[in-house]
Amino acid sequence: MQKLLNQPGSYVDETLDGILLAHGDILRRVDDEPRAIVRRDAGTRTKVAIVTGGGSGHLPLFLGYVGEGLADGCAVGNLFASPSAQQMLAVMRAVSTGAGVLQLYGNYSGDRLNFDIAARMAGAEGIESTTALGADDVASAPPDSRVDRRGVAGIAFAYKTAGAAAEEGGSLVEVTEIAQRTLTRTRSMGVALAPCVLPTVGEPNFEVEPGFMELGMGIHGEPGVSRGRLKPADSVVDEMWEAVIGDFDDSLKESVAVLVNGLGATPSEELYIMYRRVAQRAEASGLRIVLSHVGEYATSLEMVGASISVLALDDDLERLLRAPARFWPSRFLRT
Amino acid sequence: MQKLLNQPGSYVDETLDGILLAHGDILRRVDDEPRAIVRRDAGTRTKVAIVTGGGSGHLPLFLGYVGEGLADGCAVGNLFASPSAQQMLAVMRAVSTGAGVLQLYGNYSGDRLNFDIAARMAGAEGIESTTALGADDVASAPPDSRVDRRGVAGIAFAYKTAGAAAEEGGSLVEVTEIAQRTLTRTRSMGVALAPCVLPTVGEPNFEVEPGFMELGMGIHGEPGVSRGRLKPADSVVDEMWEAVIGDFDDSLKESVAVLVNGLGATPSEELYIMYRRVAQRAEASGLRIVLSHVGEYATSLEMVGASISVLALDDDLERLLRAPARFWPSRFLRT
Amino acid sequence: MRLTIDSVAFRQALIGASQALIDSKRELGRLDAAGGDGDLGVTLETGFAAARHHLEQSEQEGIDTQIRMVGEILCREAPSTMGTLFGTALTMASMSFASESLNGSSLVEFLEQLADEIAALGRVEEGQRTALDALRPAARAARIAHDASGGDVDKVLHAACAAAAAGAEATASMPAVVGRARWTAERAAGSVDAGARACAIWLCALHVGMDQ
Amino acid sequence: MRLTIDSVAFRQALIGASQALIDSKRELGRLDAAGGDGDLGVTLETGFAAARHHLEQSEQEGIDTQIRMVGEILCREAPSTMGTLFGTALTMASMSFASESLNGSSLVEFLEQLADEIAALGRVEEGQRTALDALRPAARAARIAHDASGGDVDKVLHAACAAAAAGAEATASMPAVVGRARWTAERAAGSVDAGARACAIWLCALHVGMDQ
Ligand SMILES: Nc1ncnc2c1ncn2[C@@H]1O[C@H](COP(=O)(O)OP(=O)(O)O)[C@@H](O)[C@H]1O
Ligand SMILES: Nc1ncnc2c1ncn2[C@@H]1O[C@H](COP(=O)(O)OP(=O)(O)O)[C@@H](O)[C@H]1O
Ligand SMILES: [Mg+2]
Ligand SMILES: [Mg+2]
Ligand SMILES: [Mg+2]
Ligand SMILES: [Mg+2]
Repeated sequence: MQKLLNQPGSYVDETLDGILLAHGDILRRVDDEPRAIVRRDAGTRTKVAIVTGGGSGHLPLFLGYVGEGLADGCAVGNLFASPSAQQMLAVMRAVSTGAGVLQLYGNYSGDRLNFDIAARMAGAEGIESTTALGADDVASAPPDSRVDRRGVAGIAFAYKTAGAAAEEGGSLVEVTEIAQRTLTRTRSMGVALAPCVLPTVGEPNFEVEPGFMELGMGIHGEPGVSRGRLKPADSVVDEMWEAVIGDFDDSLKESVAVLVNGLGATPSEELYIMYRRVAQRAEASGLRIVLSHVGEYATSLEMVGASISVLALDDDLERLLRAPARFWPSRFLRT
Repeated sequence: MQKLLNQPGSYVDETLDGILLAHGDILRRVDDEPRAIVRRDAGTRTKVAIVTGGGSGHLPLFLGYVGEGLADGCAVGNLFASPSAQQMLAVMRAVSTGAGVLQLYGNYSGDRLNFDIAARMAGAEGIESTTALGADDVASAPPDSRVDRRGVAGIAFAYKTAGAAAEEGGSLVEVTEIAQRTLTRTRSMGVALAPCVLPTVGEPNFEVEPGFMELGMGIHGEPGVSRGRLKPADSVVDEMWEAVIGDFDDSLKESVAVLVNGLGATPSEELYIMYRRVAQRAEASGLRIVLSHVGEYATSLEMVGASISVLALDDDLERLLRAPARFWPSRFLRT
Repeated sequence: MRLTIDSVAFRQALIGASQALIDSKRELGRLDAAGGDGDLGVTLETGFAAARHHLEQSEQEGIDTQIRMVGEILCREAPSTMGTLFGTALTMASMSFASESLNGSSLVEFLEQLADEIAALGRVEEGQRTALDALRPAARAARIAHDASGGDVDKVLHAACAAAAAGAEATASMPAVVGRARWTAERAAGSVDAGARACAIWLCALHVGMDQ
Repeated sequence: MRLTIDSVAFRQALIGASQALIDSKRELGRLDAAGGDGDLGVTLETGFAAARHHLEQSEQEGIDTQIRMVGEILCREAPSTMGTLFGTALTMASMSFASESLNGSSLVEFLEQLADEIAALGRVEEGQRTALDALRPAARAARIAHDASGGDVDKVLHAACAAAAAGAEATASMPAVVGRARWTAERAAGSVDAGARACAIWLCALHVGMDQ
């Protein structure tokens, strides 16, 4: 395990310590819940609050999306495991200002069970909440079972649009509608070329032999749609692009936002090689890429691979995507 | 080779195509020199121009630092190989507005040879230029041969300070002095846990056996100061921190800027685990971390490892580091 | 023939059952990796280590409280799908018990309620390759053994253990339709469901622990 | 005994020498990896492939132009340390030649100038584990062979090849003091300097190519 860590068991907490030390001007811990982290200014201004959370090992997911113009708080689980309902409730309490709370997270059963429990507990305390689930991975279920799909990198779009809608003063219903509209209009697909190792487990959770790849693999190594020989990047992108675009209904008009996401160890050079092909394909399909993002938005430790996400824009979503936001994972030389 | 690419020989050009497609609002190619890339607005406003360049495979180095408040243009070499003097000259011509050009790049012999030739050719055309070399890697030569040291991630600080000084209207002498002052006050050290593979070569350029690490290794796999068993992150940071801090002369007062840089495949979780220790050590030494940056600032494709850079601040440098800048590698959901 | 178990013996058995899951970290991790994301071994190790620690510190607790505390600790420390389902189910089912001692029929009711809660919370039926495929057969076998033996707690637990183990084995040939494993049809084929196996390990260790 | 070489034969030999470096990609890459960053094989392959392509397209070029073009192409297409030094040195030294044909003494002067340029541009002396440790002995041996043979170009080139090869071998025991290899003392120990080896390959292929 070629990793820079101390005890595997303290991996998550030490990561959080480092994040809070580096970004203490943006983030703070909730008292007595070290895994419940909120915006430094959480709870001070009346607005709809957005809470998120999930397993660790996916930075910048989920905590990276806590910041001005994005989410307000995050419950942080162990590696690849949901945080607890108590931790989620602590986040909800800390961010709630009476305008309601949107739970925005990925469609995994552990997270759903716990967020649902947290919502019930919060409701008992008078905190109203709604839910929007990222379920963008087209490889994880056929179109007629869309609600069963897992959430991958595409949720980044929803943090941005819903975050902007909340910042603008939208009501809980409005912010929820924006989040759900964004998620409903987002499709993603990934490809894995090599696994990662959970430090607490100490061995890879799946195998991809050298020279092979798995198309459609999820960010925890959930199996994809096909395993085969590693092909040239353009062919890989073509297959992913066709699966993603082919899955859209008539919501896909002219304008799209695109995210080419690295899973951890794939160099950004290769993400741009992929983006090049995506841009070619979009142009050939008469699609206009209005916003593009190439980098790491949802990783799986040092997994090798990438994913492509497409959001079918409408005017509202485009405007909200362009709103200002403070994304601490990409700060550069500025406080 | 678990890589997403087409032909190894087109790796660099396709990466550039993707970057220009994604960031065409910030960057453009110089006519007839596809490897010479400048700010879209290059040459339109009279100011000292900053040019950089070097081998590919290190994104965001070097091209990532072209943008408002940073460098004005970049010559892009093949993987781990200098760009040519002609390419550098093309960049210098495109960015020059008569106020002079600062060549700011890393201390490698191929780059020096070519930048020096380019400077002579530019001089013959009436373009005045100066040079500032990143030579921050304390592991690469003892303090009494500081000029022999290689440049690693620390140059990021100099792009920021010199870029801000140029943006403020500083003269060539002033901007050069700021760049050199920044570089003289910067120290770095890296650690490698596993090599990368140049796609054009197809095999790792060095070996680090599992369970081992090499302290002080350079970003091309140049050997470091010691190879030994992989230790806990805190011990690794301690060794790096002591080497970096111990190398400073009396320029190190109270305030520092810190960069914890991933070499490619190391997850940002682990960079924050390292930063946590850095912050502890800084506090114990009575140093105040005024600005901190944790992420990928100078990589080596998918090399596993990290580096720590420290800049001993003074008031000028701190002010310049805080100036606005447009760093395209970390754009998020915003044009 | 034993008709009751007191809270001291039950606590020892619960500590042993916690330890059994801690010791199965690697096996459960690998089973979960085959059909899921591979965290279950670590997750239950973390959760049951906290549970064991609590049990060791609190000698005075009654049986109902012991079970409820294990459930709450799992929910807090091991909140993955399995940890949450099992923890919540334990918390709910803890009400089947009195504080001082348990008898065969409260044990059977507890097992039945455990299965009911998992089925309700997880929205699953038998045959869907989940923890329920160990728990439901265990509850059924426990009821039969109870009636046949006139309420012998050891017989009840023995039957539950054997049925849970067999039920877990049988999941190897079931197609997954819920949870993460539903995405893994092929890869998980032929391997036992991790959550079902965890239930069998827990019940069998409880049996062995109380038999002592 | 051959006293002159015409531009047609020289072009063929230059093409052969380019091919020899293309074919040595792997060897040179590994040698450079031992002491440097491992790019030299690819870098020279790229540069000499472009050079060969040019030579094949331009049948009318004189010897001086051929050498200058190879030099300029290397500077443009292979601008690493070695590519730039060798390319620049070739460009400068191309002036030793006439256009139509070369003789033994212009060949010796060319080799001497090549070594002088590398020494000046790279600021190196013999014994520092660089390309110069192949080129300087080659120039010296060429001068001796020229004087002894009365200007036989084949003898001159044979001597240059042999001395360059021996000089390159000798670098294996030299400590590096310049270039990337100065940081690699230990790792490179015992292996031949990549740049010196490249010079030997080039000179020997030139010799073989002109001998045909
Ligand atoms: N809906 C469900 N109902 C009952 N048990 C379930 C359900 N979904 C999953 N499980 C059980 O949970 C186990 C996996 O647990 P765990 O690793 O905690 O899940 P995850 O990592 O997906 O959150 C499975 O082996 C299965 O037995
Ligand atoms: N200052 C120098 N003078 C002469 N030759 C040099 C010098 N520095 C390096 N070399 C030669 O260059 C070779 C490495 O070439 P190359 O791979 O192009 O360098 P880099 O990758 O460091 O730019 C070395 O093996 C050595 O022979
Ligand atoms: Mg999990
Ligand atoms: Mg090089
Ligand atoms: Mg799991
Ligand atoms: Mg080299």
